[in-house]
Order: sequence, then structure tokens, then C-alpha cells
Amino acid sequence: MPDVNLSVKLAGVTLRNPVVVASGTFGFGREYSRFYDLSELGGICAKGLTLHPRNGNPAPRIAETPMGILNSVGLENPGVDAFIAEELPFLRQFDTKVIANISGNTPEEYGVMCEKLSAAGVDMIEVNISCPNVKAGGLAYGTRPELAAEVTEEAKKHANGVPVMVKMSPNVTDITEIAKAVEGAGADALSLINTIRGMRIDVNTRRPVLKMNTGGLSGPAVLPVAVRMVWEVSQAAALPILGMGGVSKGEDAAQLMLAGASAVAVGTALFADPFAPLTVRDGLAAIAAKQGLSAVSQLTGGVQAW
Amino acid sequence: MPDVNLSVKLAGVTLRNPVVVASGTFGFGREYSRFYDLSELGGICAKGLTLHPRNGNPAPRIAETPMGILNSVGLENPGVDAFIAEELPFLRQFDTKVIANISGNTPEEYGVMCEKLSAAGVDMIEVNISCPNVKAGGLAYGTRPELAAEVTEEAKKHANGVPVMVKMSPNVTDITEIAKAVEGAGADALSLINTIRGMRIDVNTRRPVLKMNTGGLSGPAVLPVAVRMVWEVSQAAALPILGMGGVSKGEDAAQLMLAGASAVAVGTALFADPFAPLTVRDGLAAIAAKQGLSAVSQLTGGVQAW
Amino acid sequence: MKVERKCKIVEMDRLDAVTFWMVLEVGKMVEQDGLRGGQFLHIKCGEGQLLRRPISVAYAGWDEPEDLATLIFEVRGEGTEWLSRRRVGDELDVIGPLGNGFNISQPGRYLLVGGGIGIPPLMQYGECLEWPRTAVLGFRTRDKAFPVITSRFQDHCERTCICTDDGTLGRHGFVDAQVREILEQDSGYTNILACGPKPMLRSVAKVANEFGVPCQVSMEERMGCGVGACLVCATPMKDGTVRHVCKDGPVFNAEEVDWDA
Amino acid sequence: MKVERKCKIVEMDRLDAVTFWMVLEVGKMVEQDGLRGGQFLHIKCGEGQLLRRPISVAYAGWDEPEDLATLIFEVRGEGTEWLSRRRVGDELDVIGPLGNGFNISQPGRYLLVGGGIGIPPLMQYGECLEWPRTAVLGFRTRDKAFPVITSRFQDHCERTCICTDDGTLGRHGFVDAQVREILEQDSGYTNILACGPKPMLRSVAKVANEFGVPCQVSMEERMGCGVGACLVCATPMKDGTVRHVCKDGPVFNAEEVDWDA
Ligand SMILES: Cc1cc2nc3c(=O)[nH]c(=O)nc-3n(C[C@H](O)[C@H](O)[C@H](O)COP(=O)(O)OP(=O)(O)OC[C@H]3O[C@@H](n4cnc5c(N)ncnc54)[C@H](O)[C@@H]3O)c2cc1C
Ligand SMILES: Cc1cc2nc3c(=O)[nH]c(=O)nc-3n(C[C@H](O)[C@H](O)[C@H](O)COP(=O)(O)OP(=O)(O)OC[C@H]3O[C@@H](n4cnc5c(N)ncnc54)[C@H](O)[C@@H]3O)c2cc1C
Ligand SMILES: Cc1cc2nc3c(=O)[nH]c(=O)nc-3n(C[C@H](O)[C@H](O)[C@H](O)COP(=O)(O)O)c2cc1C
Ligand SMILES: Cc1cc2nc3c(=O)[nH]c(=O)nc-3n(C[C@H](O)[C@H](O)[C@H](O)COP(=O)(O)O)c2cc1C
Ligand code: FES
Ligand code: FES
Repeated sequence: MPDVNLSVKLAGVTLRNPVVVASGTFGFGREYSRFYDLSELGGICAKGLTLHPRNGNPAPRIAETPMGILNSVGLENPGVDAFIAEELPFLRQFDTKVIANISGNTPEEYGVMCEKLSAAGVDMIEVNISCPNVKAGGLAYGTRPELAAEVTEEAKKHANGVPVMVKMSPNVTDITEIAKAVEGAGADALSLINTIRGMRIDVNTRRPVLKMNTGGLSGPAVLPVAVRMVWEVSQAAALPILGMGGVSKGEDAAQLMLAGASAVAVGTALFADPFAPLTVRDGLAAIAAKQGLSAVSQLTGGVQAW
Repeated sequence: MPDVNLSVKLAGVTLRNPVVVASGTFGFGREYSRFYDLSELGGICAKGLTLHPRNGNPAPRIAETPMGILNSVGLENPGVDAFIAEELPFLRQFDTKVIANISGNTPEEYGVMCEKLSAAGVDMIEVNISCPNVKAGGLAYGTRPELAAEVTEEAKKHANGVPVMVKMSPNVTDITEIAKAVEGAGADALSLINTIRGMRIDVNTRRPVLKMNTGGLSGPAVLPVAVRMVWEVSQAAALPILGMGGVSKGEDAAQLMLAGASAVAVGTALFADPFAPLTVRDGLAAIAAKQGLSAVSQLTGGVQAW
Repeated sequence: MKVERKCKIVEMDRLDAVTFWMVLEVGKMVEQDGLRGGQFLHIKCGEGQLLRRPISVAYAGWDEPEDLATLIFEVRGEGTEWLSRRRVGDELDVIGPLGNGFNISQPGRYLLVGGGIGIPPLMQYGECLEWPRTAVLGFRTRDKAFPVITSRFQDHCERTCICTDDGTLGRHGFVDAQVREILEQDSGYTNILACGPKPMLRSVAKVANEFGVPCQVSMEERMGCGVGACLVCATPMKDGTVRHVCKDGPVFNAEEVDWDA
Repeated sequence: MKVERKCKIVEMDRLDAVTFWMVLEVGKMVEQDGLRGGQFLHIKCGEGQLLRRPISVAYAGWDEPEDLATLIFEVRGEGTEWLSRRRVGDELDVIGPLGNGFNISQPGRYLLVGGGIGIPPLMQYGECLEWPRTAVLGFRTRDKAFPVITSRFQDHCERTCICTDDGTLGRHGFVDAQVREILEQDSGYTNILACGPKPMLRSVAKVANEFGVPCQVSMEERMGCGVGACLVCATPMKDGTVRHVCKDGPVFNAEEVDWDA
């Protein structure tokens, strides 16, 4: 490993390296802990939580597209209380930052969850206002600035100082509007992008492959959209950014960081390769070393626009 | 070739087969006519025209992304008059439908171009309100329902009965809003999707690969987004749809048709394979034959949502 | 421990145009990690496919220099097509062992019920189970009843009944009718292990339930991670919860499954 | 006529770690379609890359059973890396002939100026041009001056001057200084053909202009279609218009090019 300082700061929290795993793709860490030590990760965004347990959507919940996948999991999760009782202690064993990801049906639900999670002790709360796979809440909050701001305020009010990161939807005309609204409402960081709504049809059965008809697109296919949106948001808002969407190698992560991200999350790439976050971290370090940087954080915002 | 009727109707115009080439990827047909007889095509959407000649944007104008490309051509074109004088007669030699594609800086410009083109005799006019690569006009019209409607009305008023097809942007929160506005304003058909805004950064030079910094994403990567949007629009508006975005084989085209498209356009796939439109056509015919259809038009809207 | 490793193909036979028999060197996955029949491997099928493909293990055995796993698969789409074009000596990127396999800790008399490409996951049980057993094997047509597969059951089971949907071999009809007949004639069966298409599993589960014989079914669902992290392979249970085929399965107790979902 | 065809690799030599010499069977592309040095082929580099890669033709010749085209390329990224892993007997999906090549209809005395990987497109001109000619070849360092390339010029040109950026071979410095010296000493040159990186072309064009010698330059730009349809490979001209490298070029008259753009 080249001699580059890998640690980065995100909303005041120091990550040992800039590579986090994306919410919903890593469960609560148990499964991938059978492959490697989770302390190798910069942080873990846990599977999205709701106030009450949810079964999620009917299967099939996944479809493959060119260099992408569609998912319609629909926030299957055991509820915030079960997370705190059963999963958080497990995650706490590792020397990595734990980021809880929450979705609510009302702004109040977000508040209640923040209250519980901050009391239980998580390092950060990622407020998901962009899940395309559930009807209530979710996407609606992420596409309207005033609602996004309302949710953010409520979350901040109940987070008792735990940093609040708002997860933004790419399914909008102008993502900077939402970013500015969320910033104005007091968010500590922004994470983007969540999945882009898409559809695949089985031409033989004439049925959508997903039982929910549509789902969220992620994976390499969306990387250029993620880079563009991170770049736009980093110019419009002063908040630190957790960039994600299609990262599967160091170069992808470097693109997001140069565009303005302080750290990156790896999601879909895990399915092809459980070790992807470590490969991304090493690739990023190699790029920083090749550029003669002493710290990988020096990549952040380094793009020189024409 | 299996015995399937390939002809389809789009806004009252009969195409010999449902495969059209996408605007901006086929020039004015001269180049690909060196590979095959253009009469094999269902139709040709010509390179986007403006009232006055344009040089387009500085190069590099193209970047590669996972299963996609970004372009920032920026409507380089000789202007509508030169098209009518020099290119249209060439295109008219072939037994295929000629669809002119236009972009304006003001609604009036769209009107003037429609007047000229309808007088000159084209089979259809595709009104581009979604070019992400030019500052004036373009994208702004495609993201605001009232502006989209205004442009559509102006175009219709001056098209003298030539069908007007409005080309929609995917860079919107709710594409059905725009579709409904455009339908209300009298459009005869809709075409979608134009490109999705994206960015790629060269991590070594720290420069965006495109001189314009961002560009429009097309190619297989966007197919699931195109299928979803065609499906949404086909439910929201009663207009016929020319579906496009990532089509490179018969199955892709069948997905778009099942989702609601009457015909499809092939763009980026041409760059890998000049014969792609013919391959798509044959693949579509084979799928229709396998499903026992007598006409490929029977695919349109055939998806059975769950 | 689960591992991701490069596995060399040491045998590759074509059973018919679309069916392949492949043997992989899997390191010490059998000896150390307990890989066995009925579990599955999650296989990367070329750079063009983002998702791995789950393929069941038909046989798993200790061996030198590496343990061996036998997979039998049918070409369905691009992933399995890619897999079918591999040659002896090629390496595959494999994650395993995944899933649970059948529970055979109960002594008794077993009835193994397999349909089509659902038969391979039962092969090791047909051959090595320490309890007496009968096999009911269903095929679409005679051509699909490859002797290299059926003979393994015929050589090691008390009885092997073959059914074909079109009557070209053995009994004409679906396996559930055969299962019903067997259970009607003989009340000595204590366990049913079933693998095959979902409608078949549902029918077999119904018959098993009628006769009060515990039944385990191996289910399929589209997968992402294959390890239990992404939650896409959900299958609903009668008690209103959901379980995940890759981690909690692929084998479930039939009476726990919500067959109406 | 342009064609898309499968071209078999009949020769594949590695010149150094990143430089390859490849000979392709190109059907009757030379005899029928007039393929020649300085034009380019647009090559599909694997399924993972959506866009083809343009590679110049160093030599094109009639042959049996098929005409042959020689390409010399450097590994820069994923596409050329894929290309470098091809073997004799493999087939490439190629579109050609594309682009114009140099105009050599004017009698006179030619000066060929090449830099690095811009030298191969000049090789056929160095060897077969019917007019007397001098070559100026610039390399980064001695190791890059492959004798298999330089000797072709040395064997057929009146004079061949080699320059290296680091002075390890021939003259120390860039080619434009050498070109200036040659033109200062000898006013007999009537044409300059140049190919190489854009800064080199700009410098050479400047010198040519000073001495009033007509100069043709072969330009590079990122490409999509390669045939003139997509308009991405635009290069601005002094008169305010834009031209397209794939169709109007890659060779342009230096004085028409807008060097300040
Ligand atoms: C636990 C398990 C064990 C399996 N064991 C075997 C086996 O031993 N032999 C065998 O031939 N097949 C087996 N299958 C089915 C096999 O995984 C699919 O046929 C294969 O994934 C199809 O991939 P494809 O690319 O060829 O088809 P495509 O249709 O192109 O695949 C597209 C996507 O759908 C998924 N998919 C398609 N069909 C299925 C299916 N039936 N089940 C799950 N996912 C599917 C693929 O994984 C992929 O993500 C098993 C499936 C599961 C879940
Ligand atoms: C007309 C022409 C003739 C050429 N002839 C030769 C030759 O004979 N030998 C040789 O070694 N190289 C030649 N090149 C350059 C060669 O095309 C690029 O090095 C190659 O495309 C790089 O592809 P990659 O996938 O390896 O690199 P990547 O950097 O991964 O490519 C990414 C994208 O950028 C494009 N690109 C990258 N570099 C260039 C470049 N310099 N010019 C144009 N597009 C580029 C690629 O085509 C691709 O679309 C020529 C270029 C042009 C335009
Ligand atoms: C299977 C799956 C489940 C997901 N679940 C969640 C979730 O619960 N909460 C959330 O905020 N994002 C969720 N996401 C979105 C990811 O966190 C991430 O934003 C997106 O997948 C883009 O990154 P990627 O391309 O690296 O996967 C999910 C994504 C996938 C693929
Ligand atoms: C190089 C390029 C130029 C384009 N120019 C235009 C244009 O002038 N007018 C227009 O309406 N769309 C233009 N488009 C968009 C295409 O017509 C099409 O909507 C888009 O590329 C999606 O289809 P595809 O994935 O098959 O390419 C252009 C696309 C590309 C790649
Ligand atoms: S496939 Fe990811 S949980 Fe089963
Ligand atoms: S590459 Fe398409 S016009 Fe030149």
C-alpha cells in the first residue's frame, strides 16, 4: 500500500478510509463479515430502517440491465428497535463508522427514529428521502424541496447532535434545488445518488421482470449521472458529500471525489465481488499515490472544469 | 425473414418497419448510405436543425462510460435552409420516411422552421425540446410543462398539417406532466428519451473528458430508464410514441414497444455497428414471429403489468 | 467461512444441446467449509453480466489436489450460455458454499422428488443418504431423462420411478400423482425432499401435507448478492414473515412456505 | 464503398511493452476500396467497449488470399489493451477504409515529419512515394526508435533525421527545430506531411508557414461513428467553420486549421 493518508472527514466524523458500503447492499454487515474484517471499511451504511418492521415488496425484486441492475426491495427491514437491540451491537464490534439509514412515512416518523438512534449511539444518520420503491414517503420527499427541508429539520431536531446526512434522489429535474433546501434546513452532509427509476420487460412473458413493475437502477451504468450530480451539488451547496452510484473501481471513486465527494459508497459492485470496497480503496490509494498526494482527501473537489 | 407484417403507423404516417434511426446519430444519411440502402429503414430522424447554422460545441465531444456514451455535440448543423436545399433532396431518393428534427431559441423559431420544412415536404417534424447540450432553449423547454406546451402549439400552428412529434427529456421529475402538457397543446406524437445528463472526469488530468464538462448519456446503459418512461408516458397520454434510448437488439426494441412505443429509434448502437438498425428490425420480426403475431405492431402496449 | 475463489473446470460434458455437466476444483471448500449437495455456488458469468448466477451443487467430494463439486445446468439466457462455452482448464470466479442444503439428520425412509433441472441437487442424497430412500424423477420428455443422471438413482435407491409429462418414458404425468400413489401404497415414508419448478413443489407439498409427511422443498428466486445481504431473494412464509432463498434456503420446510403468495 | 468486416490477424509482434505491430487480412479493401497508408480503420475492441477505436494504416497492400493492412499501435487504455491481447488467427470487427490519407498528387520534394506513434501513418509514404523525400522522426527516447520502423525510412528516403526528446539518439530536441534547420539549409522542399501530437503539429505548421512550404497535418480527435455521421470529432478551421477528423480528415492542410482553438 503506498504511503498515502487514507482518512477523510465527513460531517465532522473521521473515516479511516473514504470507502463506505451503500445502504441496502450490505445488510447489517453480518454476511460480508464472513469474507473480511469489517474494520477495513471506512464506514457502513446499514440497510434502510423504518419505524416498524416491513416485509418489503413481492419478488422478483431484481433484474439485470446493461451494466446495471434494477431492484425493488421496498425497505424490507426489522424496524428501528430490532436494529438497535440486535444489529447495532454486532456492528459496534468493528472499528468502523456505523451510519443508520432511515425512511419514514411522515416527518414525525423520521424524528422518532432519530431520537432512538441517537440515544442508541450511531455515528451518523442517513435520512433517505429518495427510495423509489415505496409508495408512502420515500421518493415524494426527495423530489420536493419544501418537503425535503421539512424532513431534514425534523431529523436534525431529534438527532441530538449526531450528524444528519440526507440521501438525495436523482429522479429530479434539478437536484441543486433539493440540495439547497436541505442545506438550509440544517443537514450536515448529503449522500447521492439513490437509484434511478427504471423498468425491464420480459419480452417472452410480456411481464415486467420486477413484480413491482418498476425499480431502481444502480451499478456502473449510472456512474456518469452520479458524477454529474455530485459535481452540480458540490457547487450549489457547501455540505460535504458522500458520493455513490456505480462505483466498482478506484478510478470511479476518484471521479466522484474529484467532482466534490468527501467519501464514496460502494453498493451494487458487492454483488459481483464481495471484496469490491477493498479493491476500490486500494485503487483510490494508488491513484492518489501516482498523483503524488499525501492524502486521498486532496482529491475532493479537485476537478478543473473547462 | 419470418412472415410478419412489419409496417407500423406513427402519427398517421406509415413506416415500412418500426425501426427509425435517431436524430444526431445518422447525420443526413449520406454516410450510412455507403453501407446499405436507406430504403431498408422505417424512417430517418435527421440531425437536429436550427434556424441558423451552428458550429456546435468544442471537442472533445464524446466520452465513453459503462455501456454508454456521453456526447456534447451541441447541435452542429448547417441550418434549416441548407438542409432543405442540400440534404432533403438526397434523403428523398429513398423509400423511407424523413423526419426533420428541430431546436429553437424561441417558440417563434420553432414556428419558422416548421413553416419552411412543411413547405419543403418532410414526412414528420420532431420538435426537440430536450437537448441537454445547448444553453438557449433546448432543455429548458423540455423541463417545464407550460413552455413545452407553448413550443408545441407554435410548431403545430406552422406545420401545415405535417405531423408534429415532440421529443422529450428524461431529465425531469415527472415526465408524464410534460407529456400531458404537450398532448394538450396538440402534438401528434411523442418521442423519448433524449439523453440523460452525465459527466466523466479524467482522473489523471483532473479534467472533465468533455470540453463542455457535462454531456448527454445514451446507449444500452439508459435502456431501463427509457422503458420505464415510455411505459409511464403511454399510460398518461394517448399519443403514439417513438421509443428510444439504448436499443441495440430486437429484444430492446420489443421492450420499448411492449411498454407502449409504436416504433423505435436506434442511435448510439450505430457507432458500434452501422448495421444495427437492420439487426434490430430482424430481431424484432423474429420475436413477433416466435410469439405468433401476424404484425409487429401487435407488440405495442402489450406489457401486462403486475 | 464463505470464500470467493477461482475454480478450475476439470470436466465439462454436454448432455444435450442445452444441458451441461461440469466439475470444478473448489479448493478445500468441501473439507473445510462443508460444501455439500443441495447447496449452491454463485458464479460470475463473464464481464458482461453484472450479477452472478446461482447453480446448485449436485455432488461435492473431498479430493486431491482440490475438492471437487459437480454442477449440472441448463442454458436459459446469457449467463448460462456463457457458462456453457467454458472449457476444461478455464477458471471460474465462484462464491461458496452458499445456502443450506437438505436436512437429513432425521433417521427414517426418505422420498426424493425431483423435476427437470431440479433433479441434480438431489443426486448426492440419492446416492449417499444413510437412510433407505425412493426417488421420483419427473422429466418433460424421454430425451431429458439422461441415463447418466437416472442411473445414479436407480443404482442406489430402493426404487426409482420415472415420470414424463408426455408419457414417452415411465409413467405419463406429473410427479405429484406418482408421489400420491406411493404414499397411498406405503405409509412408511418419514421425509420428503423435493426440488423442481415451483408449481411442482406446491403440488408435492400439498400431497405431503395430506399424508402428514414432513417435506422439505428447494426454492428458486432471482438473486443479487447470494449471501443474504441485499434481501432481493425474498420468499414469503405462512406466518407473514419473509425469508431469503440464498441464506435461509434454498431449502425450506414446505409447511412454512406461503404457497398462495 | 465502406465496409464492416471480420479481419483476421496474420501477424502480431510486440515491439516493446506497450507497442504492437499487427497485420490484418482486409478482404479486397485495398484493391477495391483503395485503402492506403494514412487512412484509418475503426476497430471494435471487445464487448466491454461501446465505441470502436481508430487506428491508422501504416501499410496497405494487395495480396492473396486477401489484401493486407499493417497497424502499429500503443496501449493507452482499455481498448488498445484489449487489442494488444489478440493473437494471430483471431478476428477483429473492422470498418474501413476511413479518412482521406495524405495528398501526394503534387510532384516535388517531400519532407515527412513524424512524432512517436504518429510515425506509422507516414511509413508507406516514406517507402513508396514516387517523389524524392526526407524524413524527420521524433521519439521520446532511444528505446522508442524501433529499428523496424526507422530502417524503413532510412532505406528509402534521401535522408532520415532522428531526434529524441532526451538526446539519447540522434539530435537532442523536438522535430520542429530539425525541420527549421532543414528548410533553412535547403529551399527545395515543396510539401510537408506531418503526423504526431497536436503541439508538434502546431510547431511544424508554424515553421512550414514561415518558409512558405505547403504542409499537411494528420489530426486526432475522439470519435464516435468514425464515418462522418455523428459530428463528435469536430476540429475548428481558421475560416470559422468546423470539419470532421473522421471524414474530412484526418489529414488537413495546416493553413486551414485553427491552431488557437
Ligand atoms: C438456488 C438456486 C439453484 C439453482 N440451481 C440450478 C442448477 O443446478 N442448474 C440450473 O440449470 N439452474 C439452476 N438454477 C437456475 C439458474 O440460476 C438460472 O437458470 C440462471 O441464473 C439463468 O441465468 P441466465 O443468465 O442464463 O438467464 P437470464 O434469464 O438471462 O438471467 C437473467 C437474470 O435472471 C436470473 N434468473 C433467471 N432464471 C432464474 C431462475 N430460474 N432462478 C433464479 N434466478 C434466475 C439470473 O440469475 C439473472 O440475474 C438455480 C437457481 C437458484 C436460485
Ligand atoms: C485518426 C486516428 C488515428 C489513430 N491512429 C493511431 C495509431 O496508428 N496508433 C496508435 O497507437 N494510436 C492511434 N490513434 C489513437 C488511438 O485511437 C487511441 O490511443 C485509442 O483510441 C485509445 O483507446 P483506449 O481504449 O486504449 O484508451 P482510452 O483512453 O481508454 O479511450 C477512451 C476513449 O477515448 C478515445 N481516445 C483516447 N485517446 C485518443 C486519441 N489520442 N485520439 C482519439 N481518441 C482517443 C478512445 O477512442 C475512447 O473512445 C489514432 C487516433 C485517431 C483519431
Ligand atoms: C438491493 C438494493 C437495496 C437498496 N436499499 C437501499 C436502502 O434501504 N436505503 C437507501 O438509502 N438506499 C438503498 N439502495 C441504494 C444504494 O444505497 C445506492 O444509493 C445505489 O444502489 C447506488 O449505488 P451503487 O450503484 O453502488 O449500488 C439500495 C440499492 C440496492 C441495489
Ligand atoms: C452524438 C449524438 C447526437 C445527438 N444529437 C441529437 C439531436 O441533434 N437532436 C435530438 O433530438 N437528439 C439527439 N441525440 C439524441 C438521440 O437522438 C437519442 O435520443 C439518444 O441518443 C438515445 O438513443 P440511443 O441510446 O439509441 O442513442 C443525439 C445523440 C447522440 C449520441
Ligand atoms: S440474493 Fe441477496 S439476500 Fe439473497
Ligand atoms: S466520429 Fe462521427 S463524425 Fe467523426
